Amino acid sequence: MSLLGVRGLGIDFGGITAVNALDFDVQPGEIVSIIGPNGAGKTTLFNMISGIYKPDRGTVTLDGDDVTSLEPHKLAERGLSRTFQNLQSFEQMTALENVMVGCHMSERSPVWVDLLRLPSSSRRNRETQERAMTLLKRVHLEKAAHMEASSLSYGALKRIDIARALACNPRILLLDEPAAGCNAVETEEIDALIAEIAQEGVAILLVEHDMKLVMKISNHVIALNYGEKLAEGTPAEISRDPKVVEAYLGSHGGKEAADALG
Amino acid sequence: MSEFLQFVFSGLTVGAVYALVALGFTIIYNASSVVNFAQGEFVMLGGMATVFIFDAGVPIWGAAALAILLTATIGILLNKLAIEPARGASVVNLIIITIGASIFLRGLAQIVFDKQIHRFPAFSGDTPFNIAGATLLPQSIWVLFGAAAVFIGLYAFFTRTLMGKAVLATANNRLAARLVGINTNFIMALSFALSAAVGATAGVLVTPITLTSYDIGVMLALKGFAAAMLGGMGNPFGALVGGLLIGLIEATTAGYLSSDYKDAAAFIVILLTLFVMPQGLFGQKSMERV
Amino acid sequence: EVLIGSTLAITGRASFLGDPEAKTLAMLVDEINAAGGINGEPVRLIQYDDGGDPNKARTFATRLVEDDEVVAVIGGSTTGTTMAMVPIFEEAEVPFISLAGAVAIIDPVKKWVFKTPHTDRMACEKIFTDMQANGISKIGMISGTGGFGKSMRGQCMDVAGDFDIEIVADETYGPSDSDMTPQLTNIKNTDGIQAVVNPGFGQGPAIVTRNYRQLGIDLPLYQSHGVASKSFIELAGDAAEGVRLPAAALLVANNLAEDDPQKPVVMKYIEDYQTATGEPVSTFGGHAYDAFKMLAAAMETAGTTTDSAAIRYALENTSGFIGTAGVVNMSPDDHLGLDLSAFKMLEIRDGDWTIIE
Amino acid sequence: MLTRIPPRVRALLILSILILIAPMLFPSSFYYRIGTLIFINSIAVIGLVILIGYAGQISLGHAGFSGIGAYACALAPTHLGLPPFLSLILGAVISGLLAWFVGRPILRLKGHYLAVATLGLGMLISMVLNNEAQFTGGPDGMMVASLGLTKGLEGLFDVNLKTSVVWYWFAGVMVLLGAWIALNLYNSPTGRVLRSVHDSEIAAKTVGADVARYKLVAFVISAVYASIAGSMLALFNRFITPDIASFLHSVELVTMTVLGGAGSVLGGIAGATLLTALPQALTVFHEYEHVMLGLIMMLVMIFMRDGLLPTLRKTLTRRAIA
Amino acid sequence: MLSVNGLRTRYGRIEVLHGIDLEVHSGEIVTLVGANGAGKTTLLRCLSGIQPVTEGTIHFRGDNITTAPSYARVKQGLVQAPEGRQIFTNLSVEENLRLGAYQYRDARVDKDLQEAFALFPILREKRNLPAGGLSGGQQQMLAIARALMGRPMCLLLDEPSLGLAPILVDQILETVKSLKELDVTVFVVEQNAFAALSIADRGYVMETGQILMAAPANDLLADDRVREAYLGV
Ligand SMILES: Nc1ncnc2c1ncn2[C@@H]1O[C@H](COP(=O)(O)OP(=O)(O)OP(=O)(O)O)[C@@H](O)[C@H]1O
Ligand SMILES: Nc1ncnc2c1ncn2[C@@H]1O[C@H](COP(=O)(O)OP(=O)(O)OP(=O)(O)O)[C@@H](O)[C@H]1O
Ligand SMILES: [Mg+2]
Ligand SMILES: [Mg+2]
Repeated sequence: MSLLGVRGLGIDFGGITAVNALDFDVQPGEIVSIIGPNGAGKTTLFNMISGIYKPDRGTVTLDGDDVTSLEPHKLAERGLSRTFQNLQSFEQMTALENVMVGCHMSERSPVWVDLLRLPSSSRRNRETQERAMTLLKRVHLEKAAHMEASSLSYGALKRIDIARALACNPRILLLDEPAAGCNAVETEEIDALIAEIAQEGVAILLVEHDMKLVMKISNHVIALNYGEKLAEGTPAEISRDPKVVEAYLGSHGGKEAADALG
Repeated sequence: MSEFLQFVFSGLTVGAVYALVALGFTIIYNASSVVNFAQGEFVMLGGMATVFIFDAGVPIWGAAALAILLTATIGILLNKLAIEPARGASVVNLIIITIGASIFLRGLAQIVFDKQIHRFPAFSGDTPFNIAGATLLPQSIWVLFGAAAVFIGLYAFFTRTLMGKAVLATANNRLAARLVGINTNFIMALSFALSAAVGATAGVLVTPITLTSYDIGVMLALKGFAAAMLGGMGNPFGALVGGLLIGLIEATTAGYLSSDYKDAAAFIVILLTLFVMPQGLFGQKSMERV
Repeated sequence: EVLIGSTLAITGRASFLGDPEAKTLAMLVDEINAAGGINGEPVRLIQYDDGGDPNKARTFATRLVEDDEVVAVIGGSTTGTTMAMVPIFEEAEVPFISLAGAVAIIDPVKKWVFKTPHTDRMACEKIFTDMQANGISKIGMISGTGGFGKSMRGQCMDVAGDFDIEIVADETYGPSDSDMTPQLTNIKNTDGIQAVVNPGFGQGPAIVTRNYRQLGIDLPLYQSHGVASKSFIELAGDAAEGVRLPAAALLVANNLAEDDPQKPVVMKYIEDYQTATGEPVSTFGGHAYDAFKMLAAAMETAGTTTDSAAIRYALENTSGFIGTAGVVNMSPDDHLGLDLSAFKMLEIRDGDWTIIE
Repeated sequence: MLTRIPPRVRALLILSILILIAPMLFPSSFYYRIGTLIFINSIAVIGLVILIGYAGQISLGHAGFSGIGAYACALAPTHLGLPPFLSLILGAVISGLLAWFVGRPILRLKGHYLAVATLGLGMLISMVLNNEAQFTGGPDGMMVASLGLTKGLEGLFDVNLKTSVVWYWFAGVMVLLGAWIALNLYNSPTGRVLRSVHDSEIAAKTVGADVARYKLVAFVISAVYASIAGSMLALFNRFITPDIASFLHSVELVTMTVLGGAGSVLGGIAGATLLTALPQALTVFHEYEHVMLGLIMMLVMIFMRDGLLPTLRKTLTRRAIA
Repeated sequence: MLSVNGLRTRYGRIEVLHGIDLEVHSGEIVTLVGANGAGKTTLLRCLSGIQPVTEGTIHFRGDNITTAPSYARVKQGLVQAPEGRQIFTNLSVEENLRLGAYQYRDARVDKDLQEAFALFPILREKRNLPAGGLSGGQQQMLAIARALMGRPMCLLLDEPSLGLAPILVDQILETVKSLKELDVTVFVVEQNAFAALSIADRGYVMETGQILMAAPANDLLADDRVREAYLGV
């Protein structure tokens, strides 16, 4: 049984089909990349899997349980966590607090405990803070810990987003263009981070237009076009697939992909 | 039957007043996402200024025109002196500023004018039309036409002109508006002037029916706001429908159920509507993707 | 220096009460100081604007007592503000003359509390007396939901039975409503109605009157003493013709008989007020006039401007005082001292008040 | 030295010191009343700091909950024979329950739509209070039983105490309590979720927070605060009118909250202090009173964007650094 | 065309640009590279008048525009496609584009609109839909197309390739090159430094609010420090 299973998933917006009849599986520790032209439906797919959109057709399963259209917070409790293409930072909170909110599931307690600040509440607070700090270090942002998110640059916010998602202790992590806005060197750091996370057994579903990154770390690549599966296979297979090259990679992307594969 | 018709006439008259206020809200909201709580004061200023200019011997049309001009100027000043300096402040801050402005304008009006209740003669006399046993005052027809005219004007402005689009763009994303070369300060001044003028026009039209005094603005702003939200904030058509609907609900509740709870009926309908349609009847869902 | 306090609804919904009241007090203080003050001491008036808000009124009442340390207080334009302040003056033992309408202010009697306007109960009685004389027994009522209208409605319901009057339609309207035709349509369609009463103040009664004519209802319309100012006639326009209401002599000063003891008093007040403010008088300013004059008289009688107990005692024993509301004779169980005779039944004819008896 | 203490404790310390030393500056016992009113308003405002400042949900109807609290204290002692203090609790429970029941559908709304819905809720409560005159005395209001604080203390110490003095200390303690709870919340797991909802509901959901529930929690807590403030006002004034539940009072509370600095408890208290004391100070302007009030509100919001206190704090720390 | 001298700016108390000197000549493509948080976006905000300058000057076509309002700069031909796309989410795609040409009311607007649609056919398909419904990359196309509608003399691009599919990155670079033929000057900030430098005439390297290097693009591509820090090779 796969960790994440997607069967026949589809959704329409005002009569236009954004995603249609999609099937795929993700196993623990696996990195699966979704690529495809702009508007192919990648983000929409993420939004359906993570419960933000209700799909019109099909099912999503986690460990074989049907979790289609479950509220996002319920999915988070089952170990599904994500980042956003359009940043959703908590702007008026510090970088550290952003990540601490990510630890919510491990620190929550009855409201009255927090209102009265019972010792257990303070203790959890301290633990969370330490954990959040460790995560910030992992994305090289410990210096920005006490800065308000609204005063951070785009690249820094992207990394906070990742740290926050990691704070949920996910079993499966959905990353929507994590390297967008990062230069080659910064992308390499992210690439190492993702590989490391996968190593720990977390399944990763990745949307990214940076072919160097995708081809280097994915176990498996799915290419979408107009909401439907165009091709599926290993990075090498995909990067050679003429349909993918024509619709998506182009000459430049093809070259990058080839470079990455060595 | 004639009594039902009478309730409808009453509802339309009152509703048109609310609709005019709501339309005034729409303009500033569309330019800045701010609900201008001083909108009721614009209506008051229109009415009160007309009263005093008229009493000074100016013919009613001249008085009305001067009053509208005066109110528009105050609108521009409000923008220039209070809204523009607060650029970049959050929407809540701006709302508090407009509440401060409404207190300020009311205070000023009670000094410059007075605290008495006033009216001036209806434009076409007070002899009611008798329609199927129900009566309707000529001034009510003026108000209805006024609301319709303002609605059509605004609708055309926002859907047909690039300037209208620029107003919407300014509210939607001020930064982007500046980057495409829109003079957002001018757009704001324009919308405040326009909104104040619409408010003052409302004041001129309704004063013969509702009477006016320095503090009528509070209640009008409240009802107009409710009407605008029921219709869907930002949509002129929504403002028109919302206003008329609230007027009709109040009149029929007062007529058929209980006059004590007619305001309550209006708010219950608003609440239930919003539960089903969180964007109001004709409101646009704001498009933000993640 | 004699410190007299006042807190009135100078702004807000009841400002058309508080505004003339405040102006009257200011005028009287100037006048009395020009004439050498009370018992030779100059008077200083400390005036606050409570906007008709009971919580604010209570704060100002405390401020007058504890911070300003006034010797007596005039004020409370509305029943709500008055009732909120009563406990403070009772506790601090400061004489307090209210300018609000409800009978509840002085019934039951409170030791330190007085009032000058006729009660709403008296207004109902006066109206019903007139109806009875005209053979009216089934009436409709349309009342404002503000404090004044609500309280008077209750009093009218209470006393209607005494006059064999049955209230067969009972409608209300909100303080800022602008169209009452639905309510009036219902009254119009009620069988057997012979007259309509409208307790309320502000713009409401003017609109009711206009809607009444718009609907072509040709039954007698009775307004309350809450509309007793010239502006009502202006606002209601032609529709006001034939409207009846109970009011104080002040409104019809010119029509009073030459030997009426009230005539010189009200004529002087009218003239003074109009010179001082340039505005026409209303009965509301008259309430303040009565309160101040009565207080000054009490201080003179008591021979003190500081001993509140003595002043209170003198106030309570006011007798034969001639004010704008009528002749006042107070007693330990009547802190108003007016009777029905002080009210005149007026009708609006040709845009002016006329006395009908 | 002060900077070593955690901000939460520091805020409480500052507040306690202010409450303690303020009476030394009072020229007359009247100022105890103003102090008490400031505290009572502060309590309602702290609730709104949690709702508006932390969670970013606006309400233009909280005066309605104050009305419930006030009338619970007015009605329960006579009709149910409940002692005044229990009536206060009863009011808080009713307000909390009402908020709980209506909160779910209402809080699905956003921004101005939420504002109008809460406004409607407040209006409905105030209309009931106005119209059901047989219970509430209608617009003219009704008397309220005494809480018996003064009597109780006099019995204990055998002294003659002024009501407003006793109330000053009682309300002062209540404010400290209210502030303590709100400050506890700020940096707690729950508080953090509320503050994150302020910025992005979707992101808060994806980290596992049941956003609808947390918004409801904030709404209920703030309703309870408002209700307690209403009860206290009724018991303090011993007289109550439906004005307490009016739309204008709701707006006043929100204004206090924002003016002082919506996100901070001390800011909220500063806002309550300003707007409660200002009308008293402005009486010297007579007819210009309202003009001045409006002007001051506008100026504060224009020049102190983050609200009174946060701006002052920023200026001070800048001074300290320079 | 564009010259910046000793430019400084701050967010609150923190200075983020510490005296930038920079020159863009007419008809050039100039690129600016730098790490996250270096201040690239901030510099562009200053150039467009969104961010006030605390010290230094900006000259555009000989005029000192340091304090000119944004709309005046657009009128003079200095147009930006900003970071984070900043489209009008509630307006339709076509309305977005037409607002890009807000200064102009002539027939060329319609022609430009057709050209924009030709450049990004997907935008034609979605012309009547609210722009907020577009995918990330589609929004990026819209932002660039909208800037082109403003008939720039000098185009400022903040990470134009962000979120675009590789095939479109090629296309954007081609477009930028073709702009040069139309005599449009381009100043582009890009994280994809390799691609950007390969089409640029000159390049600047920025680090923590300062210009570190300025050189012809080819020299930068060959520079070891640049290769290591930004190209990752
Ligand atoms: N809420 C919505 N309303 C209308 N259309 C939508 C909505 N969400 C997505 N779409 C449409 O669905 C299609 C897929 O969008 P999606 O964001 O999933 O693309 P994507 O593959 O993530 O693209 P990109 O790589 O540019 O981010 C697009 O054409 C988009 O316009
Ligand atoms: N609104 C703000 N308030 C305070 N500081 C800010 C603000 N915006 C940016 N900064 C700071 O200014 C510096 C420069 O940011 P800027 O966005 O210009 O960087 P950038 O070079 O564009 O980075 P990126 O490649 O990540 O987009 C950063 O240190 C950032 O934290
Ligand atoms: Mg996407
Ligand atoms: Mg940037």
